[in-house]
Amino acid sequence: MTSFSQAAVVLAQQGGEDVVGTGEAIAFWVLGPLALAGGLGMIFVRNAVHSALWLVVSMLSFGVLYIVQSAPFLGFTQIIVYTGAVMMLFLFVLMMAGRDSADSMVEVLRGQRLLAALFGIGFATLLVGALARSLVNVQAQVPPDPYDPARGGGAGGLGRLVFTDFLFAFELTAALLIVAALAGIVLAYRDRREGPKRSQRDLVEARFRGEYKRRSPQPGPGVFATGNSVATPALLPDGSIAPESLSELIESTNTARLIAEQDRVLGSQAEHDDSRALLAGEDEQGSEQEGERK
Amino acid sequence: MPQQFLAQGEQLQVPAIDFAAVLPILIVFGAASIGVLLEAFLPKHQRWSSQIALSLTGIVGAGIALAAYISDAPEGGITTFMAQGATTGAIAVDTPALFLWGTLLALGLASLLMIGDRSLEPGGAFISQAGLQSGGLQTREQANVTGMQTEIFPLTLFALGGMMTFVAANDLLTMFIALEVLSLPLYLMAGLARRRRLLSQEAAVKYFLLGAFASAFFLYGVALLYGYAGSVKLAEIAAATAGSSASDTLLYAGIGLVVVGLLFKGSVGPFHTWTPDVYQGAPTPVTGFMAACTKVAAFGGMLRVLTVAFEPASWEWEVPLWLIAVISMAIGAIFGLTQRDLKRMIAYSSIAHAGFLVVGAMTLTEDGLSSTLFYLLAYGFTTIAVFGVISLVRDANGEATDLSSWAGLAKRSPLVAGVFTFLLLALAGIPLTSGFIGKFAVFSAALADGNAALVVIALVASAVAAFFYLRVVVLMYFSEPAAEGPAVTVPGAFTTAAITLGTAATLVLGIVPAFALNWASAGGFVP
Amino acid sequence: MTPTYYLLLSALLFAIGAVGVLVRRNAIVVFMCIELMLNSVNLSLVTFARINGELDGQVMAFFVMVVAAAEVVVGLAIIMAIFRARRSASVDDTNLLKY
Amino acid sequence: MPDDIAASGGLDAYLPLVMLLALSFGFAVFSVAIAPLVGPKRFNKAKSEPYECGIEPSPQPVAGGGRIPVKFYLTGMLFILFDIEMVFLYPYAVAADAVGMFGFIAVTIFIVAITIPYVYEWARGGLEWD
Repeated sequence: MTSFSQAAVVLAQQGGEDVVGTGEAIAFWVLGPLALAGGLGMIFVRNAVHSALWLVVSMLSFGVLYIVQSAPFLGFTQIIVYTGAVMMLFLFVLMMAGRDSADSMVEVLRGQRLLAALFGIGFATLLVGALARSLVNVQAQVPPDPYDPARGGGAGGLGRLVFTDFLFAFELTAALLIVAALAGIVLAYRDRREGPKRSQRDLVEARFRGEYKRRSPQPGPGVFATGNSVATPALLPDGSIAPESLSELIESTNTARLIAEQDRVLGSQAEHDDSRALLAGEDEQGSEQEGERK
Repeated sequence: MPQQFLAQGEQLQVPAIDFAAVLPILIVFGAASIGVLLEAFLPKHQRWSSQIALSLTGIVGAGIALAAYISDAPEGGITTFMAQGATTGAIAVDTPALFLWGTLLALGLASLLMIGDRSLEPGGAFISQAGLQSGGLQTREQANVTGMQTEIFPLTLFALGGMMTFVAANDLLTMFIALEVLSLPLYLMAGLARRRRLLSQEAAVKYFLLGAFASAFFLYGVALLYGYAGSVKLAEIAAATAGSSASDTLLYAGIGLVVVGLLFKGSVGPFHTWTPDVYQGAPTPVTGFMAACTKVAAFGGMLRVLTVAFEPASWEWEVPLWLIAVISMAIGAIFGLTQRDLKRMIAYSSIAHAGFLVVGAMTLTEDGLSSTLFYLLAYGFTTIAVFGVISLVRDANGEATDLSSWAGLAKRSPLVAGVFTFLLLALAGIPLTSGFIGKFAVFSAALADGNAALVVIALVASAVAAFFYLRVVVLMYFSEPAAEGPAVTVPGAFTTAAITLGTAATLVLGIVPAFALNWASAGGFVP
Repeated sequence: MTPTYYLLLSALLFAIGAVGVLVRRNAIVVFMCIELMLNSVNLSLVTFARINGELDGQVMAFFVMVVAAAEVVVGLAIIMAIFRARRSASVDDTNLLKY
Repeated sequence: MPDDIAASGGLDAYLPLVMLLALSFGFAVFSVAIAPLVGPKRFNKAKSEPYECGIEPSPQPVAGGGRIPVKFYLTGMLFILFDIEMVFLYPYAVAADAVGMFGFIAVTIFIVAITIPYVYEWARGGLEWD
């Protein structure tokens, strides 16, 4: 078995072309354009979040391309570290900071985009031309078998190299990570323990001193309420709606569509579907609420 | 076939590590890590004093370890962290590395003193809580809170350790990681100024984005060189250059991209765009640290790469570097003339000096190496002292770096004006200062290497640059002080020590440079 | 098909990333472009490792990923800090330092 | 068997994985697509809330001038940190018998170093949920 497969390996080595099998070629021609599209999409899309998503496409393609090239551990690391962790942080900061900050189309430096594009095309042509010319006769070696823990590639092979040839780099990485964490804490953490935390008693006193809008808690939906959602406002003794109990967010959302939908649904199925109704028929309270909201 | 999966692999040999040789680096990193723990467990009022004590102990301890190692260092240097069967290790400890370590530790000590100073501004030059939103009321209150973000000390030590590793890195991957270790703390530290928060944060963002951009280029160069030589060890790249069947295109592209990355860090020539902004925006002690130590590290790394790895291909990069040196000197000298802000002016001066350093770095003779090392030492001390003096002249808004507010400074404080004049003369390269010896050594080495045209251009650039230094001197001595001009603060012990160290070194290296020159020329790079 | 194609793809994406850095104005997007450049370098490293039939390139790509992750933590913290100060992530708005 | 895998470019080994991926992807698409087709639609205001249980989302959106909950950045950061540690431990684990005691010491130093910022953040209260 082993000698047979060795023979196969020797056969495969002849005329370097065969090292790249058909399956790999297909994978490349599917994933390569995808990665390219991801890159182009990232720089052409105006919305920053869309850019990030295009970048994820590129990174995933890269990950699979590593796996295809007999570097499975690296491929999975790429997916875990880059698309999993790094892009998570990117999206987090985008959502927090610049979600709706689309790039302005105004050029601050005149002609900068054109120059940059020219630079890019020139750079790419130069690089690709040079590489294509210089690497025509590349004979790829058979890569170390990624599944052989003793001698081959894969995680074990990387481990053996990390702890011998690249030992110093490995320990240096620890210093890098400490710096990174320190930077994150210095810039993103605000030490709130300057003053003592306010106790319940302090809060009560502050309420009665008038530091808050109300002394009591916000009114709840009330005893006769049929639901405890924020969408169910509290009722005053005279049956009118307590304005303080209205959710600011709900009241400010676009209600036209909601109401239209509600009408459509309620119009046909009102008897069965009002989840907030305790009784089958509409009681006084319910109808009043409906009226108030419309 | 499970037995194949369970096969017992052969035991790998432990890499050869010479702990005594790398002890200075280990001490610096160790002190930095302990510093982080101190941050964690000490109450706020004890942090500053213990951090200062720890950092100074760390640097002095590293210096002692270095001195102890030098006293019986093997001739010609060694490489350590060598895997079994390999010919070279990841870290090279040879004369240039030891010289640069000494330089970095001394400059780091001076910078640390300036960073730790709390006398010029209550609480020091750094904000007490960077996590607060700037521009708000809280930040304005912050300017008066006398705390300080003491994480700055471990960060400085990490940067220093990264620099020491960078100049000794014997393969490009270690070099890349060291480059990041030295850069990341600096990006952060640039944004921690107590005053002018927005300016400082902008400097941090610019420095970061451009720095990351440059390190991507550096890395692509590393990849191409790896493709060319099949290894990233400097010696093996040189060996591959001597006899490799692979296409030279990879080599040239790789060299170009790697060198561009290094030139960026050294703020040379057309890759300098970040320099004035970052120098101006960063807190002045950090600017001093950056200007002196980063330059030493960048050019130390460049010297090693050019000499050890790229020497066989020198005919390829000599002409481009020649051009870059000229461009850098021209940009520094010409734009320096137009600056109204002192920190920006010194930034352009540093660009011009970077041009001179490139002249030295591309001279691959023994004299070229030793003179460039000496130049780095001399320039580093002078620059730190310059920024120390700049931090003394203040008005209500903090440092007064506008040129006009320095008018007539000699009448207010003859001592400060005198020291500053001396330092500026050193930057200009007037005799009896270290700047003169450095320029003289570098130019004569380049001349001996047959680069007469470049030396002539460099001399012209020095003459033009001398003009803007002299302009400041004239302004300080021969114009009337503004009515509501800034006051000269009397510095505390730390800043005084830093300025004294820098000025004394400038003077000593200018009068009796022989000992430093001898040390610098005691040996070359480990092959 | 030869492994060279991977290198060409990587060169193209590196150039795209570089153009993106120069063209885009949002600091976060600029940073993403830099990440794309690092990624394409990794593809080159892996391909060269494969061409040479050894693992050094893979180990380097591995280290590059780790370094990039650390860089992301620092970079995003800095960008976030300036965003909180100015409510804008555009690199054009950060121009107090231009004269 | 592993040799054959290596010779064929290592792709055959991933066939089950690819099939599983296709299956899970298909199931996800199917579930998302079928739900609006067969499910009843009943809208009310509560359903358009971020939290249907009635809690008002307290930090207002950034665009509306709200404050940015920046402390979650620390959580994300720690995630990346430990992600990287894990990614380094995996090669060590596979190569553990080859690198022996020496590798153990090296990896211990690394882990201790990673723990330092974690301890720092913890001691400073960065993990507190206020």
